[in-house]
Amino acid sequence: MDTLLNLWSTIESWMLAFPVVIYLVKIGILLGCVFAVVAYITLAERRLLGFYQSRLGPNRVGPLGLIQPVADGLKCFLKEDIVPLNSNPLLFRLAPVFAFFPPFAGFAVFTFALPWVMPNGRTYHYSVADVDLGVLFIMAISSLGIFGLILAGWSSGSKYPLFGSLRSASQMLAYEVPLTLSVISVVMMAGSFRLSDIVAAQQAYKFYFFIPCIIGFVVYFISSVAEMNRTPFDLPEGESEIIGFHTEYSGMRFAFFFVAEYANVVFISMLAPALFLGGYDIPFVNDLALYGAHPNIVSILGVCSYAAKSTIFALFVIWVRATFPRYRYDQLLKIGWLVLLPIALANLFVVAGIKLFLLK
Amino acid sequence: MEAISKFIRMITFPELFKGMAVTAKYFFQRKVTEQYPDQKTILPYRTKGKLHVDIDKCISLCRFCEKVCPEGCIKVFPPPKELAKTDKRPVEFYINQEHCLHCGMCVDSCSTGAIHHSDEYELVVIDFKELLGDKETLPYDMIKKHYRWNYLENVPVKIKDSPLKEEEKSQ
Amino acid sequence: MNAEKPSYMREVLETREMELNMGPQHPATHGVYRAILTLDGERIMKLNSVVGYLHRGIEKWAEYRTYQQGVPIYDRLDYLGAVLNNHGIVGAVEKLLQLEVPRKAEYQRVICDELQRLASHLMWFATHALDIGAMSVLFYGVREREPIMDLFEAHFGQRLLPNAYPIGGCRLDFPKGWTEACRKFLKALKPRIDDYETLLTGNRMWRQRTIGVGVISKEDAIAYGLSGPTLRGSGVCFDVRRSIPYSAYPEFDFEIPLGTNGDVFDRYLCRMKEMRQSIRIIEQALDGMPEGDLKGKAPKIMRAPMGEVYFTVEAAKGQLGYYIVSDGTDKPYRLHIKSPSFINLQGLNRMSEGALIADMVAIIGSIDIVLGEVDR
Amino acid sequence: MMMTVLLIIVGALIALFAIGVVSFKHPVASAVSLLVGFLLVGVFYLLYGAEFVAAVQVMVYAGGIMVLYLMGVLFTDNEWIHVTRQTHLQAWIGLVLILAFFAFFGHKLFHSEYPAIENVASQTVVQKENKAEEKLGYLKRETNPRSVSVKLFSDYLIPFEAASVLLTVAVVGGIFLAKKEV
Repeated sequence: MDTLLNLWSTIESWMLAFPVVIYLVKIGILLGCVFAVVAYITLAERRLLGFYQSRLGPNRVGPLGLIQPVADGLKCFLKEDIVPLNSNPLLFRLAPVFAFFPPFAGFAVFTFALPWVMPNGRTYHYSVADVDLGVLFIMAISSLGIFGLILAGWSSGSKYPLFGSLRSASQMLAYEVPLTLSVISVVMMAGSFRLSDIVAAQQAYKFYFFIPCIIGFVVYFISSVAEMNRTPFDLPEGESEIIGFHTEYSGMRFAFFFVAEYANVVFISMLAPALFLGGYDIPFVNDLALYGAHPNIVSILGVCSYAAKSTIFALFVIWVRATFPRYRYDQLLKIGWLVLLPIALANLFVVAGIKLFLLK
Repeated sequence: MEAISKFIRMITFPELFKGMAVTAKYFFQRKVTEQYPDQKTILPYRTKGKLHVDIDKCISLCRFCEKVCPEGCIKVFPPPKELAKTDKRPVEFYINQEHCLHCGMCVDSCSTGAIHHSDEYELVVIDFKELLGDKETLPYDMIKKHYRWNYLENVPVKIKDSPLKEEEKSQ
Repeated sequence: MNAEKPSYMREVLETREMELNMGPQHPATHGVYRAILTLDGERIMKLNSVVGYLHRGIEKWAEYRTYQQGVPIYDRLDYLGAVLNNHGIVGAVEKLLQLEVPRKAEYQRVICDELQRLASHLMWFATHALDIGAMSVLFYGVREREPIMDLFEAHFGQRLLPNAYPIGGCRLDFPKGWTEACRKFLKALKPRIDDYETLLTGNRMWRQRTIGVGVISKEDAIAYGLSGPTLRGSGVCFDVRRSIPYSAYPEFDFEIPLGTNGDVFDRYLCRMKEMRQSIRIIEQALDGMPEGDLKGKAPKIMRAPMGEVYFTVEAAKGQLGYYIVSDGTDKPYRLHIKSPSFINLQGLNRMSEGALIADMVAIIGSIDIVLGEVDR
Repeated sequence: MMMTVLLIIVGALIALFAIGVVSFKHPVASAVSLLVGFLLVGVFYLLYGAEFVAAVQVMVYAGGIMVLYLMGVLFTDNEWIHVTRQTHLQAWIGLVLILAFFAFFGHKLFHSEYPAIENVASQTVVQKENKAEEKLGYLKRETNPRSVSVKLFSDYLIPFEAASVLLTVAVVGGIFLAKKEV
């Protein structure tokens, strides 16, 4: 044990000499975890959809189909990479990258639990960069996700992807606004853009923000489903109508879009608990540390609670996908601009009233 | 009043939650997937599988099966006339199983019951020539290899003592 | 103010129409149907149908086969309603040869026909819902269809294309236990249909996607010669089972569901109600199954008298007719098939005027075409 | 030192992409290089510690306005691009003016002092005692958006409101123009 601690302290002193190393290690761990979660959420969705549809879903590769994501990845990797003659080759190759990076970059500002305390008293945070502008950063980054879709659709040189990208661009523009407004209501309650501050505020107020911002939460859910391009708003890739912006893509490039889409799902369903459901706060137990629990136990439980909340959110999204038909293009835009936007604005006023008159 | 209840219904999505309850109900019910190569389907007695011919029963001269086949995939070569008086069995009997529609009209038309469907339904082959049945490959040993399955009672029944068999003979 | 744009705007802001090929490999066209759409944005200005990608020359083929030989082939027209096709050709030949069909065989035919109609409607329901995006419904529909296929396999020996009836009657009686299995299935199906109605009929997304979409008026529907649920959705009460009765249908008590507006939703409701009526008919037929002979007195070699004959049945998609001209040999001189899908497809032009691409998908789903039948 | 190097690199890249915007033949290529330019301007702000402005820059310009530009460009007729020339005779005069401009700013750049650039990421949330006041302690901390908003709603209130009026006027004008019949 002592030798281990000694080893750790040498590593630590070495790392403190080069602080960049800590960041790199954290980024590596974070990306690894995110990739694993993204890979397995594809499997989880396929199997759960199977259960909803009274079939079994993919269960042949490995026990319970657990190696299925690996097989999928391998398949995509081995497929031929086709660049259509009619396309714009540079943008065609660039578009998946544009689509790929925003959801992954967004994970950087999450805080997954209270800090871990080492025996020598040094603390380590469960975040890569818990910046002051976390929420704003997330909004900025996620608004960049559109470009991948637009460029993919246009550069394919084909009509179906063009329709897909036209639809997805106007859809994402329409739903970005209510999404941001509903998030702003939470920011208003907390008084900070930093995600860990928002969680701390929920702990301090002793209620989660979905209670005062219930309208905002519903708006957030609906518009995030639309942002994720999932049923009932899965028009950009409505497979029975226009197939989508990635019609012409194959092999690894298609896999990029696929992974980006599911990374988006993971991203949004991890953002929701932090904003509305108390993040790493353990429900019903307001403060474990008050009962004398070790801070490390608190932080481990916090990670579990965070994971459970975001899993429930993701499961709900899958359940919605299993049940509903798809909206039409014009109806979708109508809902975005004429229904959700006024509701989100009204919610802003309601939350401001609550904050002004009820919490002071 | 009605307008209010309509408005409440509009903002609380009751019908959407009802739909979700339906899918949730099926989530917990038994799944219907049959995992094919591990878990083979229980076939009913009347399944029309690959055609088989009991060459000994065939009287070959009528050639009803050949005439009635819509795809023309059966070819019967009866023996020469002087031989046919003693031994009516065909000299050669070809069935192109690749073209067979499994319509069962040859079985209907056969007066001696020489041609019949088996329960072999896995007709995937690498070389299509494997599906060209001739006198050597068409006969099939029912008792040795295959069981008939009584679908409706879900009990495996050997062909010899199948109740359905007797019932059908009487018809 | 003058509605005309100023000249510089006309030059700059000129928009062009776009041509989009929907099909022949498009998933929502239910096969190899191709529609050339002229689009303004996403709105359809003009629709040009191209059929024939699945043309197999069945009508010509029939002239080279005897009446008996031909029977299993017509299963392949509408491969989702094979038994109904079979009933059509068998009925036409029986009418030509003036054969008497035993009453028990007629009852058996009614049962199998209605089961097939259920299967076809379930498949329509599954794919139509999938077109509009309800994914689970596809699997529910196919799941409900599976017991019907099993019943067919137990009775006919084949699942999809069973070659159901020989000319002149039926082959074999139902196997032991079949009737009970059929009743059990029907009993289980009724609450399931209720479930699907909760899943879709009341759902606001479904209603918004279907109500007022693909409207075709009563007069237009008659003028285009539509039939089946596509016609009845517009409120025209025409059902071959009632209007030109055949087989044992006059003996049963059933309703003909009608729509009012003639939109996608009405056609959907019509088919859903028709499924319940089919269950009703099957139950009546199972209860009143007469005793007697099954096989009619059909000659082994059928030489038809000279003349012509037209026989129609109510197939799952609409009125299916067989027109046979006989020159006195055992082969038809000419055989023409009035296939409901092909004629219903004509209505698509009128229904999709000014619709969006997404509506187009819903409309194609609602008229329930099978390309094997369209192209023959 | 390192910051200066980064600033110079980012500035050079911004200039490069800005030149790309006007010199690419294909409008989509121009739009994409404008997009990258906007993103780099965001990085520029970030390097100066103006995180709020950087985020708003990326969100509004890159995420919002560029999407509209791109959509506009993508759905117009692109057949004429083969015959367009992006240079003309005045280019030489423009080049001279640009050089003069750069010379002026370069002179300014190397002969003036800049405020020290602070480290951006600060991680100061440390869990001490779990009382509500402690948890809401961040409300007293000086942060980037807070200082921006304080400035905006005290010193610069009148320009801010004037801008909002201007935007309202623009919105009304847009609606007026887009309306089919007046």
